[in-house]
Amino acid sequence: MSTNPYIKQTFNIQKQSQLIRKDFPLLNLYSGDNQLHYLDNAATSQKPQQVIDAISDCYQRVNAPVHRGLYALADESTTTYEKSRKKVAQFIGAPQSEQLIFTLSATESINMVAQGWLKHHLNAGDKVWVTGMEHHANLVPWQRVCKETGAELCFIELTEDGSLDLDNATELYSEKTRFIAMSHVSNVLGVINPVKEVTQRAAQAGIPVLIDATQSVGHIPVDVVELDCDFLAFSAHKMYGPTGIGALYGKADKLATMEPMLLGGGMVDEVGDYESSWASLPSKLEAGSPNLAGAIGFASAVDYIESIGLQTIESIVSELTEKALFALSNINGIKIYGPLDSERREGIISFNLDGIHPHDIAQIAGESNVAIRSGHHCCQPLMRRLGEVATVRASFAPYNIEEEINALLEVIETAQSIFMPR
Amino acid sequence: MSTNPYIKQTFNIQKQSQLIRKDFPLLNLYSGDNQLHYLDNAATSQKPQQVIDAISDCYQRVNAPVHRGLYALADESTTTYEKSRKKVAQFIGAPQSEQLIFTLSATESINMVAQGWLKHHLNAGDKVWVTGMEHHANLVPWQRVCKETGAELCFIELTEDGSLDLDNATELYSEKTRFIAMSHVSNVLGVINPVKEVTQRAAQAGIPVLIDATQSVGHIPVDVVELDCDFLAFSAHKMYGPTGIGALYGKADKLATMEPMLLGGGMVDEVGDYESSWASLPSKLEAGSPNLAGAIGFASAVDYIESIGLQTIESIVSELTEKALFALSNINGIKIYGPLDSERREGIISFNLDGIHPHDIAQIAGESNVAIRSGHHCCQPLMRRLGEVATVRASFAPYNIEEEINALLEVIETAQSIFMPR
Amino acid sequence: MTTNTVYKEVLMDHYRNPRNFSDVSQSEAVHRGSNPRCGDDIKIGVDFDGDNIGKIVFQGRGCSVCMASASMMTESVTGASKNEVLELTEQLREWFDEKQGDTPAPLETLFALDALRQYPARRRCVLLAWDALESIIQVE
Amino acid sequence: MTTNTVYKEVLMDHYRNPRNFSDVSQSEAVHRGSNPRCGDDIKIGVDFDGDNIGKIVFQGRGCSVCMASASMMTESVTGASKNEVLELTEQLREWFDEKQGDTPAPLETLFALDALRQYPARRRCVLLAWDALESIIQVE
Ligand SMILES: Cc1ncc(COP(=O)(O)O)c(C=O)c1O
Ligand SMILES: Cc1ncc(COP(=O)(O)O)c(C=O)c1O
Repeated sequence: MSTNPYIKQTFNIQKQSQLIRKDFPLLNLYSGDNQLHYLDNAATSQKPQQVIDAISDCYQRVNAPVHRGLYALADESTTTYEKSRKKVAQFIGAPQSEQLIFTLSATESINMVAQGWLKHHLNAGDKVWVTGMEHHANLVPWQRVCKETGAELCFIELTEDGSLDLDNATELYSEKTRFIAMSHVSNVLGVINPVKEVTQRAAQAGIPVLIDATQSVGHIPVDVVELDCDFLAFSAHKMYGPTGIGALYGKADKLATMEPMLLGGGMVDEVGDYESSWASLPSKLEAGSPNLAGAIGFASAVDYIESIGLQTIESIVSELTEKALFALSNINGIKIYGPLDSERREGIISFNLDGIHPHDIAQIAGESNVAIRSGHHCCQPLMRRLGEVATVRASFAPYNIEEEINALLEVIETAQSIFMPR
Repeated sequence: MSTNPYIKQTFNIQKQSQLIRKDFPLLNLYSGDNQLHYLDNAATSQKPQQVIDAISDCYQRVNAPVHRGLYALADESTTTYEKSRKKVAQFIGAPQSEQLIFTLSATESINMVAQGWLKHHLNAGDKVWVTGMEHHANLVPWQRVCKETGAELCFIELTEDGSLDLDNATELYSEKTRFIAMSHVSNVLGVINPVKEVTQRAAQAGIPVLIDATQSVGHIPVDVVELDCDFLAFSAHKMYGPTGIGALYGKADKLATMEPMLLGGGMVDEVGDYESSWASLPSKLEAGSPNLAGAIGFASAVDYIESIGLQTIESIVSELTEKALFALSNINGIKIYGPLDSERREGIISFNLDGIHPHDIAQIAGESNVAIRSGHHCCQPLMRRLGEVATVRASFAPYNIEEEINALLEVIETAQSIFMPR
Repeated sequence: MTTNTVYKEVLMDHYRNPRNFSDVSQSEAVHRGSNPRCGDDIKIGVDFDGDNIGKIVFQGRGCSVCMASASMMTESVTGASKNEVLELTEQLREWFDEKQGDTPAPLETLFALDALRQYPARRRCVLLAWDALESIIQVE
Repeated sequence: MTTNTVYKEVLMDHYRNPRNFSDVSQSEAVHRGSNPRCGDDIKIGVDFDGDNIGKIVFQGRGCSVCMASASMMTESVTGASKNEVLELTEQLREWFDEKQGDTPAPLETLFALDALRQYPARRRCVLLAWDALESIIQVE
């Protein structure tokens, strides 16, 4: 990609981030002493002007009902919507566009699988496996479906360093197991889980696997064929796209046997007074007027990522992460969660400081325009396993620059000087 | 409202529409011979620059995770999100902001009530009533919940002129009835249903009523206290707002007893390994990262409507409708559906022409840049009752101007000259 | 109205005077094609002559495009072998999906469908009869 | 760091040396307040003296704001009547929700909470102890 403005061999990574940062208007609103150090990227990413423009352009040029009109504008909206689907589908390596369903969010995607697929394939005594590090979105829906069917929810526990303890999950591939749901990357630990290892053995045992890829798509390479997962869920807003749209990928046979969670217009074929039949995929799983601007924004986020290059994104974030990990691990009284090996983690770092409540650190950070997160990060079960009620979390994006690590370090120093004066 | 630029006594309605039309960039893209006559407003409305700008502004200035951060930007995003909720809630007269739940769409809102409330309140033999004119979104979810519980789905049929035949729905308020779901305004007939009459008698009988207000909110006054409905569903994109966001209003006791359809982050209180408890309203019913830009766009659509004035919108649309109805009813071989009395209808006109398939009319219209709709309009049960497989539908918005009615009439003339040469 | 109108004479002629439009109940093999979205609903009936289409008729109702396309189809495939029909169907799909390319229609008899390629929404109207015939052949 | 920091001396003093911080198991009435979102988890214990708060203690863990607010509360309400406490709680809520108004805190002892009003996200930290006490009084 020699035409890629973001990649020049002579540029060092710092300069690349600075170039990328220019695309993000919100970050450029603040300067000098007010500079915003946005390190809450695992919660939601900022949006480049390119994505914002694509959304405006949709409303200014393309907006019309999708799939239903016989005039030129409606053709354009339909074509653009389906092109967006294709773009997102290709980005994760889906063999067919129809395997990519636009949803409200990763949360909705997962609920659709729980209610529309797994519920109809579970019996009392069956087992559903999750891990001890799941986001509530990839846990609570399975709790409910297990309760409704009498199935048992089982946990892959964690090792000391926050990796999945697969060796001790002895029953994982047993005859009783009907489903495995796991995250690709933990939104707290940053650890990249060995998904492939699980899907391979699960496939031998005929067990479907859902991957919560909310923290991986757009950050590290994700290819559903390579991962060989049955379902994959993610959200646009964590990968520079708009709020309010997510996606569900599924293998063709799985989607075909899925009952739609939402019923209504667009997803039906024939509607009798008392009974109806469903349309073919992907329509069957997209009830209601499609989210045209959301889909266009989603696709333009993919375009944006591809224009920078996923590799560039990865190397910027991994350099930042390595530097931050190194600096943080030298702080007195700090505890960093998850493996320290930067090969096995993304740009998410959770930690705690002795004697200081995470809330107080985040507050002090906020007062210095350092946007970090404290809390359970929608991972209460993980917090229990870590023996904490909350952690502080800093997470990086390719628009972050090295001085923002320093800002974070200063915040920690301030917090320690307030709470742990010598 | 003397400062309202859209209202000047000296302006006639034509001039007002022309002024409003200036706010809609998509319509202004086309001019002269290419002018776009967008008469598919019942499918989705166009968006004013004000709404487009509000969405861009969100991403350029406000974007941050909602409800979860301790830094200034996260406070801003939270406050703005909740302000948007308040704005939309007030617009429909909801007593409390918490009674307004942001959803994916009207479709999702209705499904949430079917799966989360009605399903838990129905037994075999109970009756659920709908009408013969419902959109699939307000029918298919009830079909499923009836099938799941063994309840019976009953239909309020239509009179000759397309009004609800309430007199002959003798069992409507019977002891067996557990729920009534009906549209405020039909998206095919344009008829405004006597919702108040139904809710009053239903209240006496203790029967909850859901109103599908997708075609009424933003078009005619809707006040949930005045209507005294238990649930009300609508979508932003039909009222000049963004795609991909809708709303559900509910009475406090109803929402309190509703099981969430979607489970995940944000809607929980405590999450155990095997069981979880829910947060309070409105969070309980909004799983996942909130759709910040959608909510802001939704609220700005309300702002826009209020800046023009609902009354102005109503009078423009009703004048256009009256004129169109008059002109259309003089055409040979036309059949217009729904009551002709313009007091009882909104700006939606469905019709058929002898010997010409609706598809052919819409196609010919499309070739002349007249955007109208042909098909069943997601109302197959209504089509059966009308004895048609499809109709042509033209629907007006306040940015439509009188000459667009003429364009429609010309299209009809062309179609007749092609298909019914003398 | 643009000159690109789909309502060319040939198409209108097929619509007004559909070829091979008659009762399918006497046919060897029958398949129904319907599109609830617009109410198109037709039946195709075929009598085979060995591996070839001996006689083909259709019946039903739909928009002009659907009816004309079915009529044109019956003219195009009479006498053709099953494989030829399957191939032609595939070619027609590809040609239609090309939207505005210069490729001529796979058969001269189908040329009147050209203007429709701009309208992806009409795909199903054009292909309904063809899909139904394909189903008949695939089942055989 | 801005001068607007919430970590003023008074607050930090209450955090480091919480007043009336002791075992609640001996109290007449006890209520737990918890905020799973940040892990704050405290218990308030009250002994009434007729209609008044005779003795009030608290126990648990939380962020500095939560702990300091609980400590300040115990100082503010000791000796007050139930009604006075309910009123004060309401005033405190209103004052907090005003964000940046000039209104002083309803009690001087609470003035150290002023800077927190800019941070609606801290509302629950500030009010957790007060909500728990309100529940005790309302149940009584
Ligand atoms: C009367 C009515 N109800 C429900 C809907 C569904 O709305 P949405 O597709 O935005 O969910 C529509 C529009 O499609 C409608 O016209
Ligand atoms: C790992 C993980 N899974 C699921 C989700 C849920 O995503 P959303 O809130 O966009 O539905 C998130 C983010 O909140 C996440 O980090």
